[in-house]
Amino acid sequence: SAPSSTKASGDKVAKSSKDVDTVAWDYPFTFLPVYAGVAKFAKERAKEKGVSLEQTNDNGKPDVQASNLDTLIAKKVPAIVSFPMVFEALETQAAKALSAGIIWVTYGGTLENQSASITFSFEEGGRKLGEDAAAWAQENLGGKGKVAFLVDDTIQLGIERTKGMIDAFTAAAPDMEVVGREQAIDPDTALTKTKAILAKHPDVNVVLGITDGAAFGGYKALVESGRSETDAKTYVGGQDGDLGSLELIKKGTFYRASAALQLRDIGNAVIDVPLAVADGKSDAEASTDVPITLVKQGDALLDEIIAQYG
Amino acid sequence: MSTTVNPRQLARYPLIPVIVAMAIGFELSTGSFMGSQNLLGIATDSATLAIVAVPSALLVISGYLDLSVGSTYALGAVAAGWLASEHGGGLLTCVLLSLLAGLAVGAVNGFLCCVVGLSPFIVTLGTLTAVRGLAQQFAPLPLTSFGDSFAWLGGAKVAGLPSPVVIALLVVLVAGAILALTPVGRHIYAIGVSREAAYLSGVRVRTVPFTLFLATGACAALAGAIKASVLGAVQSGTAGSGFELAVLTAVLVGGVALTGGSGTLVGVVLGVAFLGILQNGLTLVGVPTFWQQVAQGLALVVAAGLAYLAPRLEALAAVRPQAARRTTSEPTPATT
Amino acid sequence: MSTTVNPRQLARYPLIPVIVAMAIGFELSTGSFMGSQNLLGIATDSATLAIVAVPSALLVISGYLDLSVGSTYALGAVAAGWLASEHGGGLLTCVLLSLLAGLAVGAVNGFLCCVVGLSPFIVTLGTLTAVRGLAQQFAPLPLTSFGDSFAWLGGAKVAGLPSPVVIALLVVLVAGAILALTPVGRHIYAIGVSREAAYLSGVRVRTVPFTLFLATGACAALAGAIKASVLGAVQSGTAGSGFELAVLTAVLVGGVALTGGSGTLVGVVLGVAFLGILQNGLTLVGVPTFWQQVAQGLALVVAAGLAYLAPRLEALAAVRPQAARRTTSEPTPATT
Amino acid sequence: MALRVTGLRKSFGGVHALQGVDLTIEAGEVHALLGHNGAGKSTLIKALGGAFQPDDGTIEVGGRSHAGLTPRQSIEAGIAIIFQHLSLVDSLSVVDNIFLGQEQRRLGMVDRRRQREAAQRLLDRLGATSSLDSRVGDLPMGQKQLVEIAKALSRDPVVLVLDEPTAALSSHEIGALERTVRSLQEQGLAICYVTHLLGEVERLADRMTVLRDGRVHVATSLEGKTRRDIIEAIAEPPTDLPPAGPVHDADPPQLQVRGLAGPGIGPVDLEVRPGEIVGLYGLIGSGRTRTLEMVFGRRSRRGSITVGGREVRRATPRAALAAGLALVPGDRGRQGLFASLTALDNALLPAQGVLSRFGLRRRRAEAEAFERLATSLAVHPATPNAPARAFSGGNQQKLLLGRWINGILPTTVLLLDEPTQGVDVRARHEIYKVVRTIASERRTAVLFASTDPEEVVALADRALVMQDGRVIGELAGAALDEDALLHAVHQSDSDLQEQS
Ligand SMILES: Nc1ncnc2c1ncn2[C@@H]1O[C@H](COP(=O)(O)OP(=O)(O)OP(=O)(O)O)[C@@H](O)[C@H]1O
Ligand SMILES: Nc1ncnc2c1ncn2[C@@H]1O[C@H](COP(=O)(O)OP(=O)(O)OP(=O)(O)O)[C@@H](O)[C@H]1O
Ligand SMILES: [Mg+2]
Ligand SMILES: [Mg+2]
Repeated sequence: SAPSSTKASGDKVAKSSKDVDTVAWDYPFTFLPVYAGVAKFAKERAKEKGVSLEQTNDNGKPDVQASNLDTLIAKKVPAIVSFPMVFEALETQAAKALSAGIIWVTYGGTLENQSASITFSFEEGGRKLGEDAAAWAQENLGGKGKVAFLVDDTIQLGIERTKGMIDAFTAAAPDMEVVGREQAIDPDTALTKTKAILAKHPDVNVVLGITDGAAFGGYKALVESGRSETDAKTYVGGQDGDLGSLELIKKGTFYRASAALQLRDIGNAVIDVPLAVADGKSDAEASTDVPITLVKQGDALLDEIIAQYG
Repeated sequence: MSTTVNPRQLARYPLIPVIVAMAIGFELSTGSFMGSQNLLGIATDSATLAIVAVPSALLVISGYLDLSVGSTYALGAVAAGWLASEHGGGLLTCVLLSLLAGLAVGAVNGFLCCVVGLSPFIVTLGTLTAVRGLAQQFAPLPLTSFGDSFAWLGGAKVAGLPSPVVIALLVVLVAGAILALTPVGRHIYAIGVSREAAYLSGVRVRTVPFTLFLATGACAALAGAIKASVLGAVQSGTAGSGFELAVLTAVLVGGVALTGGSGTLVGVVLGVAFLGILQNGLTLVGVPTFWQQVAQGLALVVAAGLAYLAPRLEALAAVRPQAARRTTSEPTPATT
Repeated sequence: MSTTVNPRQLARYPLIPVIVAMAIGFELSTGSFMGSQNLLGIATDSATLAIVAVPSALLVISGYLDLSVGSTYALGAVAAGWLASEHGGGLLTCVLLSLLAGLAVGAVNGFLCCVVGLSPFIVTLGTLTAVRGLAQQFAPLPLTSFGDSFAWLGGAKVAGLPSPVVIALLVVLVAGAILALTPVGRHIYAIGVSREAAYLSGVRVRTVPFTLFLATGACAALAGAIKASVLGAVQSGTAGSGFELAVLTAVLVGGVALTGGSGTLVGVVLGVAFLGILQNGLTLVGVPTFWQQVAQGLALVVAAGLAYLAPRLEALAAVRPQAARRTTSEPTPATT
Repeated sequence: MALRVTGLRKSFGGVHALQGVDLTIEAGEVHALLGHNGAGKSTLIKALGGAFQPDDGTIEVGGRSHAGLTPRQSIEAGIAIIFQHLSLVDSLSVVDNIFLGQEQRRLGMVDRRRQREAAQRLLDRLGATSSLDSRVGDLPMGQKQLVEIAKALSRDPVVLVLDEPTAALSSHEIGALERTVRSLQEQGLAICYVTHLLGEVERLADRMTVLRDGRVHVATSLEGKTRRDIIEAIAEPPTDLPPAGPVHDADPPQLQVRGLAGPGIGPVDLEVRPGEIVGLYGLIGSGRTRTLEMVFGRRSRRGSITVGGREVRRATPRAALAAGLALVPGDRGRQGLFASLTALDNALLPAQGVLSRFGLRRRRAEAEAFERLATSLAVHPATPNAPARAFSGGNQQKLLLGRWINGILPTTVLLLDEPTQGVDVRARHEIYKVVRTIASERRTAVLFASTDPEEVVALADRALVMQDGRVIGELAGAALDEDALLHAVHQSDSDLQEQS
C-alpha cells in the first residue's frame, strides 16, 4: 500500500528526496557484528546523499523497539527503515507512521502497511548453506558422516535461518547422523558447545552455524581438538559473511562457505529505498531484494566482500 | 505529608528536578518532546514497566526480590497470545489464563523463598531461566492474529487514556492505598526492617511476602499480556527479555533500598518515568546507538549519586526550620 | 582445615555430592563425560569464569558487588584484540593494555562505590551498560587475525595444562592465600559482616574493597583477553554478554552470601565447576535447547536448596563428635 | 593528664548531642561518665574512637591535640574503646576479633601462633572461658563483652573507655571485670567508665563527670558522695514506686507452665497469678531467655502453657499473642526495634490492625493512642514521626513496652527479658512504675528476667532462681533481698564445683 498522506500535518510530508533530510534506521540486534557492517555502508551512503542517518538502541527487546518507533513517529522523522523483531507486531507502528506521512520501509521482510521494503530471505541463506554442505557430504563422505548444527531458536530471523539450514541439509543428505543441535550465535558459546559435542563424537564432519560467529567458534573447537586446518573430511560453514570467516575460507581451510549478506548493497538500500519512495516510486518500484550468496573459496565475490571491509 | 512542594520534598525525591531538567533539555534540543502525542507515548510505553515495578517494589521493601519477572512476562504473553490466536480466546479468558500462569510462577517463588526460606536471588534467577525455557518450549514460533476482543486489552481508550496507562494507574493506586492506609502496609516495611522483630510482633512474616510474590507474578504476566495485545504478536524467545533488570533499575533508582525496609511508591513511579523519558529522549535527539548505551549507563550512575545526596540534602533542608527552634531540646521529627 | 573428607566437610560443601552425582549420571548416560579430553575441555572453558568469579567472590564477601564484569570482559577482549590485530601487538603489550582497561573500569566502580559510597548494584549496572557501549563504539566490527604472540596467551600448554587453566589456578591460589593467611583476608570478612565494626577497629574499609574492585576489573579484562586469544576473534557486541550473571551465579551457588561476610573460595571453585559441568553435560546428553534452559533453572533452585540445607546438615554432622565432649563447657570450634 | 577533651560539639541534623563538653582524665584514675539516656555519653565516646568527626572542639591525648580523630589515629594515640553496641564481627573467631585491624604479622602473613598465645593470656586474665576458635556470634552476651575487652587491652592502651560494659553481664562477670579495671588502674591507665549502675560507680570510680542534654552538669571528685548525691546529679530524684498490688492466692494462675522443656532447658514448672510480678533471676546462660522464648512460642517446646485457663497449643508468637501473651525481647536491636520506622509504628504495629476499620488504618485513633502511651510512659521526645533509631536506649525500651501495654491489645501476661538493660536511673524507675501499675490496675501477670539483683528486689513480688535451665529456688516476701539472691546462685555454684 502506498503512503496515504490524507490527513497528515502536511508540512513534514516528503514530496521528493530533497525533503528527506534524515533516515532513521531501526535495527534491533545491535550486538551482532552484521549491524556494524551494514551501518558502516549506510553511513557512507547517507553522507553521499547528504542525509543524516539516525539509529536506535533496541538491544534485542521487542518492547523497546516498539517504544523507539513510537518515539520516531512522534518526532516525525521523514523516513523510517525498520527491521521488525516480530513482523506482525509492528503493523500498528507502520500504519501509524504512514498515516503521519512518514515513509516506512520494512527491512528484512514485508508488512501490510509499508511504503517499500528491503528484503533478503533468511530462510534462503540457511537453505543455500545447508544444500552446499549436503552436496559436499555426498561427494566427500559418500553421504555418511556426522553433522552438528549451531542454531538459534529465540528470534524470528534465527528460527527461519535454522529451519532453512537444517531442512535443506537433512533433505539432501538424509544418511548423515545429526549429533548436535545447540543454541549458539556467538563464537564463545559455540566453542564451548562444539567442544562438548566433540567429546562424545570426536569424528564430527560437518558443523553448520546460524551465524559466522557461531561457525567460527565451531571451527576453533575442531582445530583445538587436533583437526588439521585443511582436513579434507571436515566442513564448517556459517552465515552473514563476517570478515574473519571469509579470511578462513580464502586461506583454504575447512571453513568452506558462508551465506554472505551483501552488506554494501544492504547499507546502500537503507538510504536509497526511502529516498526512492520520497521521489514518488511505488512499493514495487522502490523495493529491493538483496540476494544472499553463498561464497566459497575462489569466488570473485569473496575478495570483493573482503575488500569492502578494508 | 503535605501537598505543596517544599524543599524538603524535593530533597526526598531528587529525581523530580532531574526529570524536569531532562524534559527541558529534550524539549529545547528537539522541540517535540513536550508534544502530547509523545508524552502519551512515553506513558503508554512505561505502563507495563510501572505495572511490574510497583509490586516488585513492595517485595523489595519487604526484603525479598523477584528476578523472574522477565520470563513471567513472556509466559503471561504466551499464555494469553496462545489462547487468543489458536483458540480464539476472548479478552477475559486470555487475561485469566495469563494471570493464572503468573500466579503459578509467583507461588513457586513464594513457596521456595518465604516458606522454605531459600535465597530469593538464586531461586528467582533459576525460575527466570526455567520459565523462559518453558515459554519457548510451549510456543517456539511467534504467535499472531489475536482477534479484536483481546486487542481491546492494550488498545482501548478509557477517558482519553490508553488502557495500559489506566491499568498502571490502578495498580499504583491500589498498591499505594495498601502501603499507606492499611496495617499490612506497615507490616511490609516492618518485615523488611527486621523480620525477626516483625515475627515476634505477630506479623505474618511468611504470608505477606508470599502474597507479594503472587502479586508480582500476576502483574508481570498481566504486563506481558498487555504488551502482547498492544503489539498484536508474541515471540516467546524475546518477549520481556532483560525486563527484570529494567524493573529492578526502576525500583532502585526510585529510592527503594535493596536491603529492604525503605522506599516509597512515589519514588518508584518517578524511577519508571525517569527510565521512560531517558529512552525516549535519547531516541528523539538521535544519539547514536552505542552512545545511547553509554548515556543510559551514566544516567544510572547519576541516579545512584542523587539517591546518595537525597538524605544529605534533606538534612540540610531540615536545618533551617530547626535553627529557629534551637533553644528547645526536642529533636527534629525525622522523615522516614 | 583438614585434608581428609569427613561428613562435616561434605556438609559444608553440599555441592561436592551434587557434582559427583552429576558426573556419574552424565558418564553413565553418555559414556564420554569422564574422558580426559572432555574434562580438560570443561576446565579450559570454566577457567575464564573462575578467573572472574574468584575476585568477584572476595568483593561480595566484603559486602560489595560488581555487575559490570560482563562488559569489562568485552572491553578487555577488544583492547587486546585491537592491539593484536590492528597494530600487531605482542603478548605482553596486549595483556597490559587489557589490564589497564580493566583497572580503569575497576577504579571508576571502586571510586563511586567505596569512596563516594553509592549503591554498588546501580553503579555497576550503569557501568555494565556504559562500558558495553564504549566497547562497541570502539570496535563495532569483529576483530580477527591476532598473530602468534598473542595466540600464546590462550593456547600455550604449561606442564600439560592449557594456559587458561594455569592462570585460573594462579588466581585461585593467590586469592586463597590472601584470604586464609594475610590480615587483609580477615579484613575482607570483617568489612562484609560489619563495615562499622571494621572501621572502628582500624580496618581500611575503603582501600580494601577499592582494591578488590580493581582486582575484579583487571581479572575480568584479562579473562576477556584470554578468551579472545583462545578464539582468535572478538565480537564487541556479544563477548561476555550475560557473563556477569554467570559470575554471580557461580559465586552465590558456591555458598557466598549476597549480604557479605561469609563464603569460601573452595565453595566458589565448586560453583564454577558445577556450572561448567552442567553446561557440558546437558550438551553431551543432547538435551533440546529449551529443556536445557529449564534444567539450568532447576539446577539453580536445587543449589539454593543445598545452600539452605548445608548449615543444617553441618549441625547434624557436628552432633556426634560433640556428644562426646558435652561434659566440657567448651563450645564447638566455629567454622568461618 | 592522659586525656583532655575541650569544647566538644556535635549535632546530627537538628539534634545537638554535644554542646561544648569538657572532660579531663588523669592517668591512674577511674573516671565515671554519667548521665541520663540521650545525654550524649556515647556520642562523646564515639568522637574519641573516631566513629565521626566532631563539629568543634579538641581532643588532647598523649600530649597531642587533635580537632578530630580517625579510628586508626585513635588507636595509635592509645585510646581503646569498648563501644556500647559491640564492635565485634560475629562470623569471625575470638582470636580474629581480638586482633582485627591490629594483626600480629610475620612476613606479611598473620602470625597465628603469636596471636593465639597473646589472646589466651588476655582471656585468662579476664576470666573468660570461651575458646579461641569459637565464632563470636555463637557466644553468649557476657563472653562477647569479655572478648571486646580483651580486644581493647590487646592494644596496650593509655586510655581505656568502657561504654556500659556491664549492661549484659551477671554479678559473676561484673566482679571479674571490676578486678581487671582496678589492676589496670594500678598500672597507670586512665579509665573512663560509663554506666547506669550506680553500685559500680561507688565501688570503682574516683571522679565523675555528669552530662545533661549534651552539656557538663557536674564534674567532681566522688570522695564523700552518697548515692543520693549521684542520683541527684544525673536526674531529679525519683519519686517512690507505687506499692505492689495485692496478689490473691485464691485467684487461678493467669500463666501456668507445666513441664516446659527444650534443648538445655527444663523441665520448668511455674505459675503467675493475675497482678503478680515474678522475677527470673540467674546468671548469664542460665536459660531465662530461652524459657521466656519457649513460653512465647519463639522456640519449639515440650510441655504445656496455659493462659487464663486455656492451653496455648501452637508454639508460635501469633498463637501466643492471640492467647494474651506478649514478649519484650532482650535483644532490643535485633528482636524488638524497627530502627528506621517511626516511633508510632514501633509502639503500635500490632495494635494498628485492632484499631483499623474496614481494613483501613485510623490515623487519628493511632495518634491518640500514641499520645496516651507517650504520656503514661513518659516517652521523650513524644514525637510520633521520629524514627526509633533517633531515640535513646531507655526511650526505645519504653516504645517496646508500649507495643504491648497500650490498652488496645488484650495482653494479660507480659513477658519481659532484661526490661531495663541500658536504661538510666530515672527511666528505669519509670519503667518499674509502669510495670507495677499495669500489674496492679489491669491485673496483668508479669514474668521478667533480670541479671541485676537490685532490679529483682525492686520489682518482683516473688523471684525464681534459675540455673542450667531449671528453677532451683524461690524467694518471696521478706526473704527476697539481694544477698539471698546472690547466695542462691553462688551457693549452688559451689555445690556444683564440689560435685565435679
Ligand atoms: N546517628 C544519630 N543520628 C541522630 N541522632 C543521634 C545519633 N546518634 C545519637 N543521636 C542523638 O544524640 C543524643 C545523644 O545520644 P547518645 O547516644 O550519645 O546518648 P547516651 O548518653 O549514650 O545515652 P544512653 O545512656 O541511652 O546510651 C540523643 O538525643 C540521640 O538521640
Ligand atoms: N545447654 C545449651 N543447650 C543448647 N543451647 C544452648 C545451651 N546453652 C546455651 N545455648 C544457646 O545459647 C544461646 C543464648 O544463650 P544466653 O546465655 O544468651 O541465653 P539463655 O541461655 O537463655 O540464658 P539467660 O537469658 O539466662 O542469660 C541460645 O541461643 C541457646 O541456643
Ligand atoms: Mg549510650
Ligand atoms: Mg538472656
